[in-house]
Amino acid sequence: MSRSETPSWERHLDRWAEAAARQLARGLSRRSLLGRLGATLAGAAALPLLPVSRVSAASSDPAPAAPEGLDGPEGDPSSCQYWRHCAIDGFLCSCCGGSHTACPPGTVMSPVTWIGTCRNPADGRQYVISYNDCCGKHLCGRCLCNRNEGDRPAYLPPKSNDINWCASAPSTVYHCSTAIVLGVATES
Amino acid sequence: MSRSETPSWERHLDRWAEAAARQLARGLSRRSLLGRLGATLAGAAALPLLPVSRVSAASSDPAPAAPEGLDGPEGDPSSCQYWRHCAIDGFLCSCCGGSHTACPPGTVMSPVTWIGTCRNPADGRQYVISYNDCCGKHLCGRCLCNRNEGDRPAYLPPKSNDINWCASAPSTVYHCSTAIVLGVATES
Amino acid sequence: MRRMPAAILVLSFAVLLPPPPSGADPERPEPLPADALGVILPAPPPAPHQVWVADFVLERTAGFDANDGRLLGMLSAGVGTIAPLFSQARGEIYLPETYYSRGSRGTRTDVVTIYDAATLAPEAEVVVPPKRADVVHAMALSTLLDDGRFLAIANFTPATSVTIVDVEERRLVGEIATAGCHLVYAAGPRRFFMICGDGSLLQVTLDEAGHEQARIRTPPFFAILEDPVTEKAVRRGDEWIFVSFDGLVHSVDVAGETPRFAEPWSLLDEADRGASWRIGGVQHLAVHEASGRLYSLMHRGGPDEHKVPGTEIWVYDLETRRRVQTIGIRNLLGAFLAQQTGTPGGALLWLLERVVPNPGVDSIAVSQDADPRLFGLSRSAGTVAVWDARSGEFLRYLENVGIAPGALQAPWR
Amino acid sequence: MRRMPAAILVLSFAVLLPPPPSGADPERPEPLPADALGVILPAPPPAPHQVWVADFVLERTAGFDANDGRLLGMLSAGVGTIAPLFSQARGEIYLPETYYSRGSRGTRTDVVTIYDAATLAPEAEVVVPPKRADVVHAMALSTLLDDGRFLAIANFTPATSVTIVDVEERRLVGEIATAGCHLVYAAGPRRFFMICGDGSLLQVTLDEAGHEQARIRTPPFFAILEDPVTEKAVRRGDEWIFVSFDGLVHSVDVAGETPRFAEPWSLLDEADRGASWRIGGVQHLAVHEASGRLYSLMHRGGPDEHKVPGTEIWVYDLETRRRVQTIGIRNLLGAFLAQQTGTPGGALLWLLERVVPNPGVDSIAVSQDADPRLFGLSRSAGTVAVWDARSGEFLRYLENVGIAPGALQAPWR
Repeated sequence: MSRSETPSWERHLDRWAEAAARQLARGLSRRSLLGRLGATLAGAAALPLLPVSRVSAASSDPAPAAPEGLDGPEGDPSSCQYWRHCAIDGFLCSCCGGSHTACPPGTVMSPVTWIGTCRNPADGRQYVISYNDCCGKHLCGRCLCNRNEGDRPAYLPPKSNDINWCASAPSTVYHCSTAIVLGVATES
Repeated sequence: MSRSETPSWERHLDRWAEAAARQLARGLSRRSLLGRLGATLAGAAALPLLPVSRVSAASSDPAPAAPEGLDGPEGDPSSCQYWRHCAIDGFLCSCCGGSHTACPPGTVMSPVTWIGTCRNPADGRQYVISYNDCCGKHLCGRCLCNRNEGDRPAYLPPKSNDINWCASAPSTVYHCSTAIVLGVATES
Repeated sequence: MRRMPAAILVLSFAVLLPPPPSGADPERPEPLPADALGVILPAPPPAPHQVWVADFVLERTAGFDANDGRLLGMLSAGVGTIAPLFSQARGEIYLPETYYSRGSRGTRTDVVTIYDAATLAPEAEVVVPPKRADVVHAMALSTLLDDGRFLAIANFTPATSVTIVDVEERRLVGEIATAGCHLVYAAGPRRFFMICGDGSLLQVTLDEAGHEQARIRTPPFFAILEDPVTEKAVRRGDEWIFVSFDGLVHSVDVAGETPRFAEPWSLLDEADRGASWRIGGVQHLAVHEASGRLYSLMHRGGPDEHKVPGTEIWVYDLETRRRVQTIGIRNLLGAFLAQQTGTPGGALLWLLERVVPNPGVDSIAVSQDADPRLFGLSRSAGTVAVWDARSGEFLRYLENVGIAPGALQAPWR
Repeated sequence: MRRMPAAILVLSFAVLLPPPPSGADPERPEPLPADALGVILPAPPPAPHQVWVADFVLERTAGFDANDGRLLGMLSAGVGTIAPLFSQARGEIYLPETYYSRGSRGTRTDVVTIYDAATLAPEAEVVVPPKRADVVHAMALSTLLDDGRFLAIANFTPATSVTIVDVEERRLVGEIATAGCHLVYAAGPRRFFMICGDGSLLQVTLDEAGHEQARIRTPPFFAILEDPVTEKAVRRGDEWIFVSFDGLVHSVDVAGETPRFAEPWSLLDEADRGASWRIGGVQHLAVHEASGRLYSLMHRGGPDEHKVPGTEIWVYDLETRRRVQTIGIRNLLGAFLAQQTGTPGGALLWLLERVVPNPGVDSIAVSQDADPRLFGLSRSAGTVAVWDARSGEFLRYLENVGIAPGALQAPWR
């Protein structure tokens, strides 16, 4: 890489291409994530482009055998579009050494958490999903996912995904989030 | 932004543009920074694209009146190319609430530090520069700059910019780095 | 302000400083003199156009001068919510913080750190019960009561309560039980209220020592199931302004002994609703108290998209309850990039702003002076846009405000 | 491993779980059963193809399985250098850490945290003198002596010394004064050496309790002013391999009572030097002990560019001291992006790898098994490339290894 001064036209071109591509990438990531990235787990959304892009990359890794009779991202627990993630806000534990139902090694699962209701497209049923956080290690930083179906303000804690639910764990330091089926909510 | 599935060709195009532009931007930043970004203050270099890009953006802000008779980035203390920065490794305090010779409010200047010898193009003299770190607040995160003229391994501490010199301050937590003229090294 | 004597600069390993050069060349400039060592800059004096942006990955909040874009200084923080409280009268900043003895584990200690606003150095701390709430939007989690003496902190363990700190005496007063109600909003020198799970308010009055003297529970004042208000209210004098998911304005007057609720009115007319306009973002409201202008971050989207970034800022006159202005949100990414090229007014800007998709704005805030500034943060662009809050004219960008920018505050008058 | 009983799951605020559905539809699948609550995964058993990458912004080091790219788990850390030490015999990981009582300020505490490698949960800690060195490359700052009992930590205040910890008894042994010498390299079960500012070595022998028993100071073994060795040496049996800025290999044999220095030899021939090839990156050396292959990260550049990322990995046979292979570094950014499109073998990959400039590699490491893997980290791409270390064949990428990736380790056999 030369240390000489870059000519002005080249700078313009560089920056132009950068601008266009970065935003295209952001749009892409946003689409891949279904939920918009700008919203919550605060600025984690703003972890700049490369991690954001890597989120979608992680999702495009070969998925494990699709569970529960689904193909595609709705059947891939490491995808933000996975059906159980309809009200999640955080890093997916399946990208962090855990799974969509288990915490990564050395963390502790929050016993109290928020609840979403998500429709499983494989059987058409609505399920009650418990988004237990995994706690006691620093931010995982991978596979950020924020979707807000039925999310409510913090004065309604059981419906609020803005709350750090590690508040109920021995260490309140947030690491990642799971999506655990508690049971069927309604038949439809 | 539509939530519909993105067609494959569009994904390809997005990613292609992203790839090209990101790397162009990285090359640009690297050129702007003079020192390569991949090297030290460890992974700070790898703070992904957006901050890296912002580093160069900060440098392209209207410079204060060029000190010491220099125009351009070599005369701009908030630029990595500033002549005094020939052996610096860290965040420039002039982007962090301090200046190139003073620490930001609420930090503490490390009393012991590493020493570089840099040529001032305005007078052709070599100056001894002391890169005192500012300490006691978390990473500044702006205007990362790594240049290694005369840098030596950590077993030669006074010549090593890899060492966290906040080791000599009341808190060893590193915030940013200054570039202080101690005196003329040699006439040339 | 701890100045290090130059003599102790280079100590433990020998460094060879050559002897000073001898002989002077009349054609060359004099050599640069040695710089002073150990200089720490003071913080610039508080001013209305200073804006603070938190960052929970870098664990700090940083102040910026919106007039020139400069970063002014930072406060480092512990884990969880970063939302400092600013006392102009006392020249202090109060930062509720949480620390673990081993960073991510071990023994938890919560403190309120008291900073000197002139130096941004910690002056004192008050240890508080290790219970403070951690919510990602960082709003209504703590508040300074109106005369600046008592600070109230919302707790969540997940049981809720409130901690009271006396910042004048720099001591913990105590904890108030508030089961079923959460978040704190100042409502006078000795009064605050909370929102309860049924849509009512709990108002607590303190005595002169900061202990609970009285409490009032109001009836529900909004439709908790059908159309709840967000917790991201703004205050204008004695009036707290809440807005519901569907854009209904619920005002609460806290001047009297009992909170009074005004008749709700809507930010949206039929045409707006038909076009799917709704509130959005993380901090979606701001109010300029003197002029009575309410700023609301809006976008078009579905009912579960209440956190999607805003694409326009709608401005209302609170007296007439009418929209008086619409501020289109400039493309923070496109314009920022155009600015990087050094041609902020040129054709490239024109093109970039139109071609690069607009990431929108997540948070807004407004300064309270007579020449107010409106601030809009894009978390994904890491950039704050600055507008003239009266004319809506775009003025400039504050760039590189953090890796994971969060709460946006314009605290000084 | 702390399992939470399901019964305490939803507590403080009422949540309505509807009654189970009644009536079965023979055409629909059975409803999904409830998942177990409170499950914490164990860490996968140690394996040679696991690689660990530190990150000082996220304050952690994370393990990855190079066979499938999965993240296996993390250790959180304090401030400063993150460089765990791995004990396969004891199934433990030792992490020297620094904490301040208020995160960035307050009282400093340094500890060695002892992790169970099977759970990645902290089992114990040993408090050590609050002096450990913080160097950005994180190399030679601590070491486990050869039988895995004593751990030596380099201190820098900026006075230098060494702390000894007994990991079997999980206690601090003491501190050894080592003025003028820095960094620590294991040299036997009771022996380590340091590099001194004149280019000599200080070798310290411990007694069975871990206290200093003897010390030897060698003559300088390289040209400290003209061509110093980097501190980023690698070890093969009793041989420590140092390489100088100009590519001279200086081997140190620590089998005997006194370190013995082999005749230096050069990684570069005249043609290489003429083409300005030199070492580069942060971790520029790796050695596969069984095969005697030395891996050296190389690039073309000037004398002050010793930290510029490498563009090729040159492979040497340590017996013949000849270059036997050159591994071109695939474009970690281009290929990573091509992989994202789902066409890793296609024309797009071909094109991207050629069009997108190559960011190079900052750090390399190699596994020690019979089917070894070579790892190359690009800090700016946040990606680790994995090669077959014998054939040089590129195998895969590990993506999103961190925001600010640092030390790269392949610790298990």
